[in-house]
Amino acid sequence: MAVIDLANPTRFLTLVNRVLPWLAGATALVFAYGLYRVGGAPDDYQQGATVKIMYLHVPGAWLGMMAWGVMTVAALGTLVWRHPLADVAGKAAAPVGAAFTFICLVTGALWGRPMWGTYWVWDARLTSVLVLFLLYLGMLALYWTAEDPNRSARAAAILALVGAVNIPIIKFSVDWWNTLHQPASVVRMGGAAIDASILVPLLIMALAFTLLFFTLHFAAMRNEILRRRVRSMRMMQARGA
Amino acid sequence: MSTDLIELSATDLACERGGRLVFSGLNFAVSAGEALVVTGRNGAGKSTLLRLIAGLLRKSGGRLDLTGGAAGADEATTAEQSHYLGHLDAVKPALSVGENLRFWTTYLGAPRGAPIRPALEAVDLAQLSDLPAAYLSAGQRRRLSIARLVAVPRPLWLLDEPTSALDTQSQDRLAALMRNHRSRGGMIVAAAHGPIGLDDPRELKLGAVT
Amino acid sequence: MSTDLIELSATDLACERGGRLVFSGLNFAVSAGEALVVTGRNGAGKSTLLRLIAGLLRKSGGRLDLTGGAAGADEATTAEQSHYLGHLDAVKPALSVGENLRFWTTYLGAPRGAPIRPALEAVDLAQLSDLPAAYLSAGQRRRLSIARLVAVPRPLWLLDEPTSALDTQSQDRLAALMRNHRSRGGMIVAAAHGPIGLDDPRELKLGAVT
Amino acid sequence: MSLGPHADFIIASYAVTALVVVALIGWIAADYAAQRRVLGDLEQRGVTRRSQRGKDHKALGDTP
Amino acid sequence: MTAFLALLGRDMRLAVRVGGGALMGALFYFTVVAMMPFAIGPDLNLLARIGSAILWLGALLASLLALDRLFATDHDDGSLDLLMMGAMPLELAVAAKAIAHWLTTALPLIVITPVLGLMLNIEMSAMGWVALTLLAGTPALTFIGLIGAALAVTLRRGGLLLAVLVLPLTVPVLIFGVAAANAAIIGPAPFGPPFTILCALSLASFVIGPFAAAAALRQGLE
Amino acid sequence: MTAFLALLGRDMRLAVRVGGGALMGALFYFTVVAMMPFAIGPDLNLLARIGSAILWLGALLASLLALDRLFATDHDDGSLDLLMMGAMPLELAVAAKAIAHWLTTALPLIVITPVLGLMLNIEMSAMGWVALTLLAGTPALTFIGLIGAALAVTLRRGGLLLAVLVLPLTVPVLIFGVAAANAAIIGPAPFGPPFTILCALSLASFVIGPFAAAAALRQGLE
Ligand code: HEM
Ligand SMILES: Nc1ncnc2c1ncn2[C@@H]1O[C@H](COP(=O)(O)OP(=O)(O)OP(=O)(O)O)[C@@H](O)[C@H]1O
Ligand SMILES: Nc1ncnc2c1ncn2[C@@H]1O[C@H](COP(=O)(O)OP(=O)(O)OP(=O)(O)O)[C@@H](O)[C@H]1O
Ligand SMILES: [Mg+2]
Ligand SMILES: [Mg+2]
Repeated sequence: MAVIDLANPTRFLTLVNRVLPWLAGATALVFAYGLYRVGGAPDDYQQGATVKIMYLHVPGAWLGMMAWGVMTVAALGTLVWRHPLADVAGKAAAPVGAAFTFICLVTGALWGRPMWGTYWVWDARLTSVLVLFLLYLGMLALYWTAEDPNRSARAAAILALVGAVNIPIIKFSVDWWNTLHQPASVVRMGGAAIDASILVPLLIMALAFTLLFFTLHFAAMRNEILRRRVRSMRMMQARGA
Repeated sequence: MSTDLIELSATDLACERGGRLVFSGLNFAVSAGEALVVTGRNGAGKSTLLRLIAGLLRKSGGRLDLTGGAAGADEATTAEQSHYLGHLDAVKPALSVGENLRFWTTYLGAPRGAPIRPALEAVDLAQLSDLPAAYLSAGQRRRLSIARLVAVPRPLWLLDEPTSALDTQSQDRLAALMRNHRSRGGMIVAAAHGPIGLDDPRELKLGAVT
Repeated sequence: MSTDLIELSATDLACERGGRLVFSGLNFAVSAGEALVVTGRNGAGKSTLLRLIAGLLRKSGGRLDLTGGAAGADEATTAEQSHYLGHLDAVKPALSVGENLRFWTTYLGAPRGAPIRPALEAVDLAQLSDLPAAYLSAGQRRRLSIARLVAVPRPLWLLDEPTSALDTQSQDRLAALMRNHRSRGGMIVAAAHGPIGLDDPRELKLGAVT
Repeated sequence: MSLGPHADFIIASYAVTALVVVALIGWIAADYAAQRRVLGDLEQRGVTRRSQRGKDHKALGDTP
Repeated sequence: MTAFLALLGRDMRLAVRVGGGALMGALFYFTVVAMMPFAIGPDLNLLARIGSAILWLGALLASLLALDRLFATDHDDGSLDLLMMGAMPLELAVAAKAIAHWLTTALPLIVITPVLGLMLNIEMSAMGWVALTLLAGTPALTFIGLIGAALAVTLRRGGLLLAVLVLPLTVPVLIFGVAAANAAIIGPAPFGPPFTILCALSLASFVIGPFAAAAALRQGLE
Repeated sequence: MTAFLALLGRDMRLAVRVGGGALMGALFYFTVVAMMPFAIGPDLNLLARIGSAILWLGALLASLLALDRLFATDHDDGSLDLLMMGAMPLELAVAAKAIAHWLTTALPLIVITPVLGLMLNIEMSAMGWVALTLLAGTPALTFIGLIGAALAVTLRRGGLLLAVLVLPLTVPVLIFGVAAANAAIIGPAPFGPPFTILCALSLASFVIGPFAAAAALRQGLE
């Protein structure tokens, strides 16, 4: 199936229907294997067993950030090419990305308590993830408030682009803010090099999370296409009367 | 609907808006089955008069009485005995057509669970009952607003340019509804710039102020 | 106003709203001095067509050209050559009648300091020039909106149910303004449910889709 | 596999993650079912998407 | 009663529908509270010390600002006219709208408070108490704000006017709310007295609010 | 240019007329800042320490919330349609509105800042600097908020949505604004660097804001 065919939502729908079970299956398999490897992974010499949280935390962080990347690309698709599937892709990515960012935040907080003695510090990296989460919430609010999906798609695309420009600036300002006020009082995991016995399970989990992301993303896109179909049918109905 | 002999009468009625007298010394009476068309130039006070009767403005002088029927003599009661159809449609886009009508029906006092379908049919919106009202065009929203008049029986209809935004077919349907309302002893006071399909209405011409 | 030979033509025009095709394959042409009345049932797409020509909606297919006169061929220019009179009056209640008109006259491109009084006289609002627009009735506000068309000469008038809320006298005055506009080579595209006082207009009937 | 002195936190992390993922899946599945249901409903009433087809598939849902 | 329930139900349904404002108050609360440390600085001790103040300020602003269009939407689409023409006293109608608003706006805000407490370094065990003070105090904010919402709509102004009118009236709620919350978090003052006063304020405004708001709406007939 | 000035003039005139929003931002700012000590408690040292944070938070909220109906009023009464039909590029029209808004809303707010500084126990000599940071930073708030205002109007929503969308984007402005103000009040960090960044943020948003807002309005054509 040529790429151009995907421009057609119906074709895309057919594709999704065909691919989704396999994707879901692969996700489950990789997850199972990843969790098995995680179970077998050694404890960190500094952090003990709590390093097991990392296998959720880090993929969550990566996917949370990647989802905004997907939204940015989709935004360009919406604004520049006016591609109907781009709208759908952007909208479907928002809740999933927000959920992964949320996972990163919660697992980080749960990790912070045993490691730092507190659930939350206003550390630069934590804080910039929090702001990313706030941006996601804004995006969800935007989608939530708009009755008309076409309207909200373009508005969201603009917000996604503005956010994409702003995220590096926020990151930079937060670094500056944190170092200005308070020298880091927190110890992060020492040692630049991560041992392969930890790294490999981590990468497998990251793969599992990525698969999960795409499974959910495609499923959400399918819902969105159907929702628009319902909408256009209702519009038909309205004009019939 | 109460079919007792009922009458709306105004004596020496006056109203002030924004510190200016819009009209004064107005006298008229409408009784069961009658219709009064209020005409006059832009700014003459047609909308003002209707809102006054509906209890949405305060009169600054004179008397306004609704006698007979289930009504007492005070303004509040006039409001409760009237339907007001103004320029705004009181339709919530987020609710479906049916939900919109059901809410107003319940709120305005029809017995709970009374069917709304006949009213929707009367304005030809029955097939759209489940549709969110956001999808309606200007004229369809107006028709939904008219359905309220049918769903909750109240003796006095106050209609401010009711045919605006309606296509000819819907105008005919409204005319039929008004005829039916009057035949059952209802009263109509309508503001209009042209004919709106009322049979031999009485006319009240408000003087042009400017 | 440029009195060159000017023409508005649509070829196979289509418009989509909310993901639905409202109309497609629309063809018409209006040339200098002509008027086109767009009719159709509620929801047929009359307002949509006018907003499309005004550049306030995007077409989803076909061509729309304004040729001749000072106009080029792209949409932006069509918008700049048109007056749009929609359901909303673009009147700020906090400004006086005169201030409202003067702002739009300046903004829409009349030379600064051009008198607005003639335009106010044309809609019979000259005595109210200093009144805050908040005090205007529905019809008076509409007339203020019409004054804009007179104050800034633009060849194409797009009128969406322009007579609604106007009293008969004002309707006659509007008819005279439209006649005058056409006699000077202007064009009119109007949406209406009934006659609006245009002499031998061409008609475009939008089909009710079921 | 021993989870050490901070087992609670580790378990909580996995539990929360599982919860979030399950909630997400549940929401998406429920949404799918809902859209399908409404779509079936509309189709049953004879509403079609096709009576006014676009020339191409620019509009979502306009396509066969 | 039927009319009361119908209106309550309608407003709640509108709030939770797409486009409704149900979660906007809670979102705003979350965002504002999360933003405050950026201004104040990342010092955890300082944040813990003024944590309850931050939460209460956030809740105050969110409650009042979310009230903004409570009557305005009904006014703008003509619903308010019809609400006044019903047989039910306007006071009750106003109360129904306020209750629906509290349920859909203030309640979610209280639910997410514990999460924010963590970020402000407030102890888990104390968070329940802080949420309780909000539960007791936010009705007062909603019902006092109600008056502002009614005034704002009759003056045809939205947004900040309401906050400017109402904020000064909410000073007692803020003071006793923070006092009760602080008593729970840091002590040593007892929790009981300020909390009792907070409840009393809520009860009083529950009675006064609808009457004043209905009066404002009636006076605004124009 | 004539059109630009006409629009600027009209918006300023509307803002200062009865019912206009000119002083509402400043009033809200005053009220919110004056309320904070009620929540935080009367400790003067603490207040002095977080004084600039309070002022900046107040200014942030006032600037964003006052933007609420910047385009919405023009949309609701049909003016926006006509503004788009003028010969002037929409970007310029948007900029004219934003400038008028800044002049009528942010400027009065900066003027009253010294008074509030007294209440917060900030030294007189430092107040000038704090006001200067606001002067340099509030344009960034207005022009970033502009995007939110445009998005909100295309979505037909007002109120808190704008704040929720825009607040996270203003984090840098808040951080550098407070940093510069603190440098002026308590030192010891130099005032220059954060202030320069603040100015840069304002300039950048001055360019980006109108473009993004105009794009949002155009995309919102429906
Ligand atoms: C809520 C609090 C936390 C948040 C928001 C957070 C955020 C993040 C982010 C965004 C990343 C990905 C960075 C990248 O690869 O580019 C990350 C990685 C990581 N985090 Fe956290 N974190 C939090 C708490 C913690 C805690 C408490 C620990 C352990 C003491 C921790 C340890 C790590 C480690 C080891 C990595 C992977 C190594 C690296 O890429 O640097 N995090 N975190
Ligand atoms: N904002 C909108 N978003 C999506 N669809 C819309 C919107 N406004 C109108 N429509 C749809 O576009 C179609 C045409 O509407 P339009 O307002 O152009 O009708 P009209 O011919 O002017 O009707 P009326 O006589 O009632 O004014 C209708 O089917 C309507 O449902
Ligand atoms: N909100 C208001 N405040 C003050 N004065 C008002 C207000 N609304 C209308 N008026 C004034 O009241 C008078 C009557 O207005 P009204 O709207 O009743 O006129 P109308 O007869 O309905 O006119 P139209 O045919 O234009 O609808 C007008 O002179 C107008 O200036
Ligand atoms: Mg009128
Ligand atoms: Mg129309």
